[in-house]
Amino acid sequence: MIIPHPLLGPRDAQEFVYLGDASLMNRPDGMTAGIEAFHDWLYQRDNPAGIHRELWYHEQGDRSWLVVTRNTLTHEILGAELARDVARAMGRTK
Amino acid sequence: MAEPLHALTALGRPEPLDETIGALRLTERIDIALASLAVRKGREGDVAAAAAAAGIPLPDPARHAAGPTHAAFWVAPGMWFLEAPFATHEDIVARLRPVFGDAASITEQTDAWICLDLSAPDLVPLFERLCAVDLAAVPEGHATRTVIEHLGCYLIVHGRGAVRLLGPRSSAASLVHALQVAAASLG
Amino acid sequence: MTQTHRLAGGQIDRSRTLRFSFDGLPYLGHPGDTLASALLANGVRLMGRSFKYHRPRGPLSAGSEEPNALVELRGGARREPNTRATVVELFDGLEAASQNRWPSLRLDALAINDRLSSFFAAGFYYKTFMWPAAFWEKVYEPLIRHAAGLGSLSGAEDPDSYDKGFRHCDLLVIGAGPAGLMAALTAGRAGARVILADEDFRMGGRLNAETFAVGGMAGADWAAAAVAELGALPNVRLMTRTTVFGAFDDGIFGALERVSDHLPEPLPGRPRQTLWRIYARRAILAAGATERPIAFENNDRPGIMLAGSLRAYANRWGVAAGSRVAIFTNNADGLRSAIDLQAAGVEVAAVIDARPDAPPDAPPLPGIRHLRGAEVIDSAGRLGLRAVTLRHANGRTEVLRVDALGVSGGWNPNVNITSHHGSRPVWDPAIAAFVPGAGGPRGLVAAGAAAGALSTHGALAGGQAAALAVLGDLGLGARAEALPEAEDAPVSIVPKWHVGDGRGRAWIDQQNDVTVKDVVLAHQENFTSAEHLKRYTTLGMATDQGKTGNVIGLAVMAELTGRTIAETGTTVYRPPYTPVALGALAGRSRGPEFKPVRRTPSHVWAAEQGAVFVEVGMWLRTQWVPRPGETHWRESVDREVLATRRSVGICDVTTLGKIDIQGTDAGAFLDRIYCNTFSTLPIGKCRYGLMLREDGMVFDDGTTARMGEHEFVMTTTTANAVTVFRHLEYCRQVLWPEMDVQIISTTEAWAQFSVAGPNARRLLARIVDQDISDAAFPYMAAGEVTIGGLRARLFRISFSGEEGYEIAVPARYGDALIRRLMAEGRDFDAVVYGTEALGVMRVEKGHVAGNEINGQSSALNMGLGRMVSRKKDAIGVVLSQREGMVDPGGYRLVGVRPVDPAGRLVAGSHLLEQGAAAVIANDLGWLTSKVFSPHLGSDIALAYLRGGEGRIGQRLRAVNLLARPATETLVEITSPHFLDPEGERLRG
Amino acid sequence: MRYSGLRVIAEALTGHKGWKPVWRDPAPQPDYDIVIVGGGGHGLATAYYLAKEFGQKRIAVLEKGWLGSGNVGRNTTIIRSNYLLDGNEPFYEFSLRLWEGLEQDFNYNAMVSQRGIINLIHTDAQRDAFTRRGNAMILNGADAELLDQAQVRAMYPFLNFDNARFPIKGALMQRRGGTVRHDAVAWGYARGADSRGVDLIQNCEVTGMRIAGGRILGLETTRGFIGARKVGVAVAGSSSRVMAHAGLRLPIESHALQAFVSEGLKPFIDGVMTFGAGHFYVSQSDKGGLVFGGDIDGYNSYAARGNLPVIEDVAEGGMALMPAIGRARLLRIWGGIMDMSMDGSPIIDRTPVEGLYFNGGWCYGGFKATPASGWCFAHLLARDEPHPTARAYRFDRFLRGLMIDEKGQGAQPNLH
Repeated sequence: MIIPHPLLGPRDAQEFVYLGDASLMNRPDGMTAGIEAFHDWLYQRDNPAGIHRELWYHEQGDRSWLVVTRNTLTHEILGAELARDVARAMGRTK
Repeated sequence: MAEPLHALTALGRPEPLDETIGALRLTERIDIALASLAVRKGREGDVAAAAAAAGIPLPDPARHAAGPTHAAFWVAPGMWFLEAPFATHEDIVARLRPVFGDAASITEQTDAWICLDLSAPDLVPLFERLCAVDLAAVPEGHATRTVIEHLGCYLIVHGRGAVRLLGPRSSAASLVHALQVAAASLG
Repeated sequence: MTQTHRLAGGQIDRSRTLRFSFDGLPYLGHPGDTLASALLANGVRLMGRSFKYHRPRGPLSAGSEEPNALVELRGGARREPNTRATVVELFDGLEAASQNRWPSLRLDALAINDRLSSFFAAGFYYKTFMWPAAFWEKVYEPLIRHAAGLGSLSGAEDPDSYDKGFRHCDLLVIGAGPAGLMAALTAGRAGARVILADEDFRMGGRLNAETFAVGGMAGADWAAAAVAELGALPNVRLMTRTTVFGAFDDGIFGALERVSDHLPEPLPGRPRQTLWRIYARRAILAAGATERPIAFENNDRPGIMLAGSLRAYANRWGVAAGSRVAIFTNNADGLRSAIDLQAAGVEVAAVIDARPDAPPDAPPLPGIRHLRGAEVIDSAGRLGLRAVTLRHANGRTEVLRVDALGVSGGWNPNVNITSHHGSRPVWDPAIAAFVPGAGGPRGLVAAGAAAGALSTHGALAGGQAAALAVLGDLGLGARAEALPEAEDAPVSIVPKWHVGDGRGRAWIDQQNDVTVKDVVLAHQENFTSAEHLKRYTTLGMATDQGKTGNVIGLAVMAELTGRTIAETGTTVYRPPYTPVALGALAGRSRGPEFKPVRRTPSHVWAAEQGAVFVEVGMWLRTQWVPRPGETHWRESVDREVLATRRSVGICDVTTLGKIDIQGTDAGAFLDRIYCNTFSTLPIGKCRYGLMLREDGMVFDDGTTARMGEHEFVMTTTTANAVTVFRHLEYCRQVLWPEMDVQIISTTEAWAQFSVAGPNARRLLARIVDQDISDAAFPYMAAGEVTIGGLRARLFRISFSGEEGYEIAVPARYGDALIRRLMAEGRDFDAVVYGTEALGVMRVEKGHVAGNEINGQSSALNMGLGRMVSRKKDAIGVVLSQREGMVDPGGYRLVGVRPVDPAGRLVAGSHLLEQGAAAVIANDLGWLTSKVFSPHLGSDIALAYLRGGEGRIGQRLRAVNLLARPATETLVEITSPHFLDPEGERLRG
Repeated sequence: MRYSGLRVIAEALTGHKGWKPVWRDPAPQPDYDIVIVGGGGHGLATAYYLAKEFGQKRIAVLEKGWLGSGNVGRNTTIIRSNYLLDGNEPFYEFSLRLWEGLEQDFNYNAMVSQRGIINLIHTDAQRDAFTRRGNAMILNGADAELLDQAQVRAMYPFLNFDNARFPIKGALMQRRGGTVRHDAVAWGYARGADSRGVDLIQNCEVTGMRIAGGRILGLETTRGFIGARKVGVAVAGSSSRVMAHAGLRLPIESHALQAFVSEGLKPFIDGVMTFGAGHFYVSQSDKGGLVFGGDIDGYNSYAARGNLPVIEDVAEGGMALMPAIGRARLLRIWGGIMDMSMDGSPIIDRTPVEGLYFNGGWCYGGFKATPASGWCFAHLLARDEPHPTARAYRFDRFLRGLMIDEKGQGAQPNLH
C-alpha cells in the first residue's frame, strides 16, 4: 500500500507501523473515568467492513503519527492527516 | 587532569573507511558534528528568527540546505538535524544552546550515526537495489529517511552521483556490508 | 544424436552449437532454443511423467503454461526441481534430468498406478485408509508421501545469491507482444517513464511464433524494430526474462528477473535472480492469451500438444514436433497451424475440425484434408503418439497414423493478474473464454489478447488505446499514430470441451491427472461449486495453476449441472502468475545477513579479550570473558560476580535504550508515562520508573534522570527501546498534543558502562575530572562530568546491588574508555562482567528483567504495586485495578532456594505443594529466572507464585516434568531479595 | 452410506456408479430449533456435535458461500495443543484428543497425521519460557519434550545450524501435533451432519437479525426469513459484520493472514516446524508442497489477500532457517480474514441477546480448535452452560481483567 503522507507525499506503507482504530485517540480521563469507560475505549471495536479511520506511525520516516482513512474491503486509501492536527482539532490544545 | 581519550570510527577502526568498488566511491565521514534541533511548543517564530540571525538554514520537509557553517535537513515536524565541522564544533550542543535559548530542544547526535558519502557517475543502479527512494526523480537537496537492508537510514541527495547516508552507528558494519555487496553485484 | 527434427528458419543462431544432456544422454542445440525445442529437434518427445498415474508425457505447450515437461535442471546444490523445459533457455553444458520416475523415465515402476487408475478415482483417499487408526502415520501416509511430490531438492544450501530492487515508472507494461509493444511505443514516444517487462528472453510474444506480417514486414522483424526503438528511448526501460508475478495494492507489482538462469552459473558477484518491486502509477496487462486443448480419451500422449505451440516450434525454433501431423480444432486459428506446418515442409495428414459448418476457405487449406464436424476420439502410442482415431461427421471412425497432433480448443485471455485483488473474470461467448472483469487492481487495465482481442490488429489497437488512456490520466498529451497493417481475422469458434460420454479417461489437468471422469464423479457426489470441484479433484492445483485446464473443467461441470459456465463460476487466480524461487523472495536476508548486527562500543576490545558474545535482539553483547584456565562458563561467570562484589566490575550497558526528553512539560509528561511520579524529581537526580501498558500490565522499566528543569534522560530496557520510543511519540502527538515535549533517541550516541562494586568510586575518581565523593555525588545522583575535558555523563545507579555508577561518553570514545577503566582498574583487580554475571547479580537482588516483565504481569505481580500512584492520570493505572488483576491469591514475585544447597533448580519448573499430584489443578506457579549464586553457594531463582507473600517460608516442590526422568527439588520460598535487602551496599 | 476400503474397491470395479452425494442441498424450512450461522469448520462441527452428541433436532447451518469456504478452507492445516495458559491449554488438548478419533467418528479420512511439531529455541530466555510451557502442557495431560540442538539436528539436518544469525539451541516438541487435510474436515463434518438430518444451506447470507424483547426470533437471509429458537454465530473473520445485525460491538478486529504453498517436492520435511527467530512456520503436505506462513499483514482488512512486505518477510525467515529451499518455488499465495481478538484468545459465550450465542475471535488458531470449538459451542447451545474446557472464553474477561494473553502483547490485536 502507498500512504499519502501529508508532508512527504506517497510513502510505502512498509515504512509505517500500524496501531488501529483512530477512536483510540479519545482516551478517557484517568482521574474521572472508571474501568467501564476505559474498557469500552480500549477493547471494543466497530471493525467496519468499509471506510476505517486508523492510526499509522511513520517509524521509518518522520515519526509522525497519522490518521489514515482507508477502505478495509479494497485497501483503497482515501486520505491521511497528521494525528496531532486531528487531536488538536478535537480540542486537545491545552 | 587525565589525558584525552582516543576515538574509533563507527566501524571500530582508527581511520575512516575510504573504498572504491567498481564505479562506487564509499567514504566514511567522521569530521561532521551533528545535533537535533526541535522547536518548543509555540516557539516557531523565535527559532526561525534565531536561525536566520545565526545563518542556520531550517529547510522544508524532505529538504536539505547548507549555510556558511551549518547545514541542516528536516527529520520530523518541527525538528531538524544540524551538521557542522567536527573540528570546530565537537561540542555542537554547547555552541547551539546560546543561539536558540529556551526556544528549542537541542540534542547531540554526532556519534549516533555512521556518516557515509557515496559517489559515482550514476548512483541510480546502486540505490534501486538498496531502497525505495526514486533517486532518478528526486531533486538535489532531497533528504529523507528510508530503509536499507532492514536499517533505518537518512539519505541526502546532492545529485544523481552524490549521496550522503546516515545509518545507525551500532549497525555500521552491516550497512557497509550491504553497500559493498550491492555495488559488487552491479558487475 | 543429431537434430533429426530441425527445420529451416526460426529465430535460433545456427552459427553456434550448444551441447547439453538430458537423463545423461548428450544432445546438440542452438542459441535461441529452449530445452524443450532442442529436445524436440533431437527427436525426444518423452520428457516427464504425470503426478498420479505416472503417464508418459511430452510438452503440451511452448511456454510457461506447461504442465508436463517438468525436469530437474542442473546438478549438485544448484538442482532446480519442477523446471519447465519449455521456458529453459538453452546454454552450453546444460544438464537436465527427468523426475518423479523410477527406475527410469521410459520404464517407471509406478506406472502401475495407471493400470489401477479406477481405484484412484478423485477423492478415493477420503473414503479409506481409516483402519486401524494408527496405520495412517505408520503405513498408508508414508507410502503416499513417498509416491507423491514431483522433483526433489538437493538438500544443500542454495549456493547462488539473490538481489532485490525497487523501480518506479509512470506506466508498467506487462508483456511485450503486439499489444505491449504498441502500448510501450505510444507511451514512450510521449515521454512517459515506461517499464516494459516480458517473461521471455526475446520480446515479441506471439509475433515470434507466427508468420503474420505486421506493417509490411515479418511480425518478428517488426517486433525487433519496435524493441530497438524502445531501447533507444531514455525514458523507457526494457526488462526481458522478467515475469511480473503479482499485483499488490496501489500500483506495486512484484517482478522476478532471471538474471543468470540462461548461464551455466552466475558471474562472480552477480545474483541468480532479482526480485523487483515495481512502483507504477498505471499498468497495462498485455500478457496475451493461452491456448487450451480439447479433452478426449488418451489425449495426453507425448506428441499431442497445443496447435499453436506446434506451429510455434516450427516458426520460432525451426522444429517439427512430428514428421506427420494432424490438427484437431474447434476454431479457425487451429487451421493456421496446419498451413504453417505444411509451409515449413511438415506433412499434414488432416485437419479434424469439430465445427460441422466450418467455412471452407477461412483460411484456405491447399491440399490438406479438412474434415468438418469430425473429432478425435482416441490415440495410440505408449511413450509417444503413433496414431489417432477420429470419428467423421457421419459417424465413421478412422485411424490416422500421425506422430504429432495439434489440438486447439480456443484461446484463454491471460486474465490472471486482473483477478489478484479478487475481481472475477466474466464469460465472453463471442470468443468462448473468460475476459477481465470489473474491480481489478486499481490503475491496471488489460489490452490486446489479455482483454479478449485475439487478432494481431486487435492487439496493436488495444495496446495503443490503453496507452493513450493512461497518458490522458497522467496528463501527458499524445496523439494516436497510424497503426501498422496487420491481420484482423475474426474469431470463429464452436465451443468444444471434451469428446465422448465421460466414461473414458480424457485429461483436463494433465499434471495432476484430473480427467473428465473425475469431474463427473465430483458432480455425482455434489461437489459442484467451482471451489469444491477444484479442491475435491485437485483440478488446477498443479504447478501450472490450471492455465490450460481450469476452463475445461468448469465447462464440463456446467454441462453436467445444466448451468452456464458463467453460473458455474471461476476460481480466482492468485499470485504468483508463475512460481517464484523462495530464494528470490528472501534476497540477501539469509545466513548471517538475515538481520543486521548491532555492536557495542566495546566490541573490538571485548573481542580482543576473547569474550563470548550472545545475541540480545539484534545486539551482540559480551556474555562472559573467559580467563586462561577456565574450562567451564560457570567458572568465568562466578569469578566475574565475586570480583565485582569484592572490588569492582565493569559492564557495557550501551544497549539500554536512551531517550532525551525535553520541553516545559517534560516532567508532567513523564508523570503520565510512568505509573510513579517524576515531576518532583530534583535536578541532578535519577529515579527508577515503571511503565505500564494501558491494560495495566508492566510494559518497561528503567532509571530516568533529570538533567535540567526541562530536560530528562530516560533509559529503557534493551528489548523495548524502539517500542517505548514509539509509545512516547504516540502519547505526545496523539494523546497529549497540548504538552510541550520533544523527544529523540540517543541510544547509539553514547557509550555507557556500568561500574559497580565497593571500589567503583575509587576507580572512577581516577578518571573523572570532578569530585564524585559520596557527599558531592550521592546515591541516585546524575550529572554531566568530564574525562580529561571530554564531556561525559555520570549516573549513580546500580542493577547489581553494589555501589554502582553508569558512565557515558560519546560513542566514538567508548573503546578508549573501557581500556582506560581496565587500565586504571588493575590496582583493584577490576573485571569486565558479561550478561550472565549481570543476570546473577540482578537475581540475587531480586530485580525483575525480561523473564519477569513478560507482558503478562502487573506491578502487583512483581511486588511493585506500591509504585502505582493513584494521585495522577498515568497510562495503565485505571485498568490495573480490575478485579482479576488485584486478586490477593494472584501471582506474586518470590525468591526460591533449594532446601539442600546442592539441589538443582531449572527455570520454567512449576511449583507444587509437597504431596500434591502433578496436575494443573495443583499448579502454584513457575520459576521465571534461575542462576547459581556464588555468593550464597547455591542455585537461586525468582518465581511467580500464587499468593506469594503469604507463602514465604513455606516448602514447595519445583518440578520439571520435561526432564527425562522428571525431576523435582524441595525448595524454600523466600523474599526475592537474596542479598542486602536494605541496600546498604548501594550507598557505599 | 458408509465409506471403507472395500467400498472403494467395489465401486472401482463397477464404475463408481454407487457413490451418493456427500450432502443434500435442501431448501430452508420456515424455522428451526437451532440455526448455526457459518458453514465453515466450526459451524459444521457445531451442527455435527449438536446432532450426534447433544441429541438436538431441527438444526440448520447457513453458509453465505460454499461449505468450507471459511478459514477451514484456507489455512496451513496444523494441529497442536502446545499452549501455555490455563484458559487455553485444556481446551486445545481436548481438541487434539477429538482429532485423534475424528476420522473413525465421522467415517471420513481427513488425514489426521501426528508427525510432530517443534518450536525452535534460539535464546536461553526462550528455553526458560518453553520449559515453563512444556511443563504446563504436561500438567494439563498433553505431551511435550524439550530437545537439545543435537536432537534437532538429527531430525532436520538441513536446518541452518552452522552459519545462522540466530543459532538454534534446541526445541520444544509435541509429538502428537501434526497436520490435517483441511478441506476434508469441513466435508467430513458436513457429511456427518447432513446424514443426521441437519440442513446445510449454501449461498444463504444473513442480512439481518429479528430481535424482539431482547430475544432472537430468527434471521433475515438472502433466501428469506428463517425462524430460530437459538442462533449460534460461528463466522470468524466476519464476526463484527454479522454481530452488528444485533447491534453488538466486539473486542475483535479483522486482519488478513497470508499463507503459502510451494510446488510439489519429494519428501523433505516430515513434521511441523516453527522458527523462533523469525516469522515462519512450515510443514509439507502429503502431495509434496511446502505449506508455510508467518505474520498477519497487520492492518484491519476484509480483503482476503495481503501485500509483498509480509511475503518477503516470511521467505526471509524460511531461507534463514532452511537455506536448502532457495530453489524451491512458491506456487500459490492466498489470504484469509482472521478474527483477531484483544488478547489473542477466542470467545465462546452467550450474548446480551437471549438465544443468540457467539463463537469467534480465533485469531489464526482456529483450525486446530475446530473439533473442540464445535463440541463446546454445541454444549453451550444445547445446555446453556459453558463446556468445562471453554469456561474462560467469556466476553467479560476484558472488563474483569482476566485476559488470556499467550503472547503478552496486551490490547493490540495485530500483535497476537
